[in-house]
Amino acid sequence: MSLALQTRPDFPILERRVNGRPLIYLDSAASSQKPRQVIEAVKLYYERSHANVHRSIHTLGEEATALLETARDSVKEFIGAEHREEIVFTRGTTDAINLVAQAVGRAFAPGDEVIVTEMEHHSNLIPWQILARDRSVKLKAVPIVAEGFLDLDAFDRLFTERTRLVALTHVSNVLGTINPVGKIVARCRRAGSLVLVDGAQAVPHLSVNVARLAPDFYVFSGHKMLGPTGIGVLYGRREVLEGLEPAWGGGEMIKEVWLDRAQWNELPWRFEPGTPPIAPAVGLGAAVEYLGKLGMERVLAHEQELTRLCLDRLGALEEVTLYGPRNPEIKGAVVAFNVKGWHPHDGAALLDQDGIAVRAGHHCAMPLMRKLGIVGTLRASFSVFNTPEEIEVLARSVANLKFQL
Amino acid sequence: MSLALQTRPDFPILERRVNGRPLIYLDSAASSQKPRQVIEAVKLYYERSHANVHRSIHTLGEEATALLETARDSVKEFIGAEHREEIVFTRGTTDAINLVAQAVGRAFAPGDEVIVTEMEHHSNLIPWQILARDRSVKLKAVPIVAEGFLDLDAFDRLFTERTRLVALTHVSNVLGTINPVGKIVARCRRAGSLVLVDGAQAVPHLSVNVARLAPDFYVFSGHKMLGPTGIGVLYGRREVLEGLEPAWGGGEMIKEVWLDRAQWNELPWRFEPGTPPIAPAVGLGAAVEYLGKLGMERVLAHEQELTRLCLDRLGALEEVTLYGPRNPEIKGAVVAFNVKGWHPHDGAALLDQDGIAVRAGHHCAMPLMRKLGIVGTLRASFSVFNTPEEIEVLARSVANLKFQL
Amino acid sequence: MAWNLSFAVTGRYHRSVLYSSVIHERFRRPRFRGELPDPDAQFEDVNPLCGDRVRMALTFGNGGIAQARFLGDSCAICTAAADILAEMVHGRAFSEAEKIGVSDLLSRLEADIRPSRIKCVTLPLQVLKGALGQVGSRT
Amino acid sequence: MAWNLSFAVTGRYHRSVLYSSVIHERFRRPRFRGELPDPDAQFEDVNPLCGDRVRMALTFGNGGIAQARFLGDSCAICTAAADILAEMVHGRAFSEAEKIGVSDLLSRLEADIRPSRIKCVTLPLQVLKGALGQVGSRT
Ligand SMILES: Cc1ncc(COP(=O)(O)O)c(C=O)c1O
Ligand SMILES: Cc1ncc(COP(=O)(O)O)c(C=O)c1O
Repeated sequence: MSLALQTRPDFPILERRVNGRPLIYLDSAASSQKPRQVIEAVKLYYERSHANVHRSIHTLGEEATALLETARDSVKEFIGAEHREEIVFTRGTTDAINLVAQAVGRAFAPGDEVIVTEMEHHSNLIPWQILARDRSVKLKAVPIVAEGFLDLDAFDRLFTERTRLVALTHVSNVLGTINPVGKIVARCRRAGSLVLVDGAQAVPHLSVNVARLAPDFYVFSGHKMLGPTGIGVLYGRREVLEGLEPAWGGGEMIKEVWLDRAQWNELPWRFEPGTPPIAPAVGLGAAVEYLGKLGMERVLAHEQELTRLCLDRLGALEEVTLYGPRNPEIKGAVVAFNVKGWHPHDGAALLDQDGIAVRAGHHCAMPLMRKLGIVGTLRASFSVFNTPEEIEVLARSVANLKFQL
Repeated sequence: MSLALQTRPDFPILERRVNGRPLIYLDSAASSQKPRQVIEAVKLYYERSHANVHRSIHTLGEEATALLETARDSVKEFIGAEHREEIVFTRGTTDAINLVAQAVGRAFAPGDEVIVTEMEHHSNLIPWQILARDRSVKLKAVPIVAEGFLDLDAFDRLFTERTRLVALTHVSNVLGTINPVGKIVARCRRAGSLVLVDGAQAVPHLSVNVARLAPDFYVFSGHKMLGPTGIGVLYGRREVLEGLEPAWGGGEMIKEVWLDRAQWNELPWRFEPGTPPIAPAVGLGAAVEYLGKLGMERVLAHEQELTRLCLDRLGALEEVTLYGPRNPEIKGAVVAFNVKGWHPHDGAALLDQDGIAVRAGHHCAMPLMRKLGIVGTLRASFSVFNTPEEIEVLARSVANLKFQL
Repeated sequence: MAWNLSFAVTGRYHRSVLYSSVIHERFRRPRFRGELPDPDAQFEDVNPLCGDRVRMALTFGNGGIAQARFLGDSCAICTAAADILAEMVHGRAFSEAEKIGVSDLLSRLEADIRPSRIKCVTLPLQVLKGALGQVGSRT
Repeated sequence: MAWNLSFAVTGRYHRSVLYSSVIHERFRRPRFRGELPDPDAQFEDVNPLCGDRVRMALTFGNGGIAQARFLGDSCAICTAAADILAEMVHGRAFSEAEKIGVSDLLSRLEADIRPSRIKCVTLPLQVLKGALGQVGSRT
């Protein structure tokens, strides 16, 4: 059975109609929909086991704690981390990057350098700009070339003795480019620089193994991988996290507290101040189980097929411009495009009339838009439940746009 | 009809049995249970309307945005804020305090002073310790006297020209003391100091009106007020937020971005980097509606009655020591106590055998414990669904502890 | 001001309402788009939701606005709103121009604008007010 | 190491299992609690979950631990674990003391310890290892 046929009944939202048409949701890269299994896990958690975690002696508190920590174990398995201490729950990718920028950045000196790329999401750019502002750190960006690949020679030239950290996305949320993260991590390791990989678009699509990839930090969001909103993950290599002073404080993350000082708690809790997003974490655990059961190889193959079909169909339309690599095998599950004569917002509004949800705009990547010389694009992105038929409807609707000019 | 009778059917978790006994949940101050209305709101959100917010042109995105922003309006109404721009969604109280400490603290100079109190939760202490560490700011604490009141004369003496910010709790999570926040805010305003009020224990229990109270910042958590985990609120006075540079960056919080700089978005989004915890916010909206319908005056009266009964019953036991004010009218819905011969953890474990969930330990207030000369306490805390009968069972179980010595 | 939730319940729209013929017409053939050489005031701003940029340029005369032009690579709604707004203030007294509100623009657009797009209407208005704010310094 | 979820499904416990008679007895009448004047090694640490503090003091002799005593204002489980542990190492060779693991302690405690309390058992062990870590510097 095709993956879509198997999974569609799990997604209640697919029963919705939009403007009288069946919903065709092609915006999973912005935020994915949730299977029943995830929604139920959150609901059951509240109905049966909720209490605050970690300091409770009572039964509910113990259950809630076990559920939270089991979710951590599931995430650890899913991304192939070696130790549960390496999995820090955050609110999302953005939150995780800020955490790293502020904790790691404390030790940076004026003139130290951070390297990002021209294709970063604002979330992997602004935290470093803020660090640059606050600590006189120098920020450099690796340019992109051709269809949207990193210029690795330029990267080599940008890299200096002062390079303390490299922050780059695993998969571009606009171009879909899958960056050669392994190579870059190895390069950074040799040169003694830290490296943070933004996996927000990778984890939902690829089989990621952080132990093999071996970055210092790997971050992603639950809501883009069939999980709830309000939860994300910072994977940090244990040796690195162990040496890191927290930048944010509160309950949970301490061992002992005096009025004027405190001793930090063990990993991973040292980096989780305050009551954690318990229910979202439980839901993320369920999402990870769901994806694990499907098998990420199957997910990848399915989404590649949809991407290939979408590139084919839209590429065949004269009025359409495509962005990013044309080969779905080196591409995430996103297709960015523009339609001649239409501002992306108007295009999206018109497609919505046909029940089709696509993203429009700069996709939180304004520097990339500027580089491409455009204000924005339309973007279709795919998940486990999307079908080839939906892509055909998209292509027909896009083709029809010219008649509305 | 009593508030408890009215509300109990709304809380699915009350059907649970613990160790064969009906659950008696007396740990709402750590985290409250959720009514069906909140659980359903989260579920329906995922089943019908989920998408990413703010940048979506499609129907689901618009619905999700409207639901999120409507939740903001509900919170604004609930706490009597004047402007919706003043309501910033955070992950919780801790997150909100870190946000303020880092954003406001950027402008502090070495030698500037921050005043906290001896009764603060670690969440309203460690972020200021971190600020003190990072910016050589001086941290002072207002001592407590008698049954657990702030020493206001000492506060006056601690206050100097270098005092830039005062951070104090509205209601103590251990003693229950309701602090004279209005007076302290007025004092700070006159002297030109900022003031942050930690309302985590106040908003679930009292009718709070921030426009009348007029602090610069007021923070609280959704999960303690019948709402979901993973959501909290930073109320900031508009004039203050307007002048504040964000300390954390990402998507959503920007207007325009270049590789080397960015222009911030309008309030409140300027302080909400990344995809927000949408479903938790929608759930918080439902919680606030639920509390609003009950009426906070009724909630207060009900919880005061339970507090009074609990103080009476436990106070009558020779082996019990009570902490904090004895008058429920100047006290939150918490009763902290110890039982002679029992470490609090053992007491809690034994009460759990009777189906009773109470908290045990230092309640994230180690400096207060040290001041009281104890390692911890037991703590019973109350919510809308608790009954006088439950308090009687608690008192009987506590009385029975001595037979287990 | 509360957030408009009116549509969130049904989520139903008709294609006919999406873009009125006014929007369509003004987007395809704007009458007041263009440069204004040597303007007395000009202002530009950005829509934080999409990064679209709109600029409005004015010349003054007779205690009012002599000419108005806009520039901007923006969506249909924003372009139409800017074009209509430029027309509305062109040759008008300052006092009249200052009184123009969102509702005036909305009624001229003859379309239900969904909350997600309302910024596309208010941006040109905001830019106009910015330009008018320079009146004091000029006259 | 994975988190123990075994109980989370039923959440059922019997009062009888909560505190074994060993825990009860050791908590009420600990045999190895007290000061040890002039110890050869001592170490203390804190349970991050509750702030409970345990100290272990040792004297050495004959290539092993001559005496062991603990101090700490802690809960029944932690006190009992510390007391049993002190007894287990008292008069033993370093090599034997170093081999003691959580499972040894748990079986001596004769009770199912719930995950939320496991730290109460491991803390004394951790403190002992800390004290033993000072052996090298002393001998
Ligand atoms: C007074 C007070 N402040 C702050 C907090 C921290 O709240 P949260 O853990 O939701 O961030 C709590 C509760 O734990 C509290 O009682
Ligand atoms: C590549 C990339 N990085 C970071 C983010 C930010 O994730 P979040 O908004 O969940 O923090 C996104 C998605 O918006 C993304 O696509």
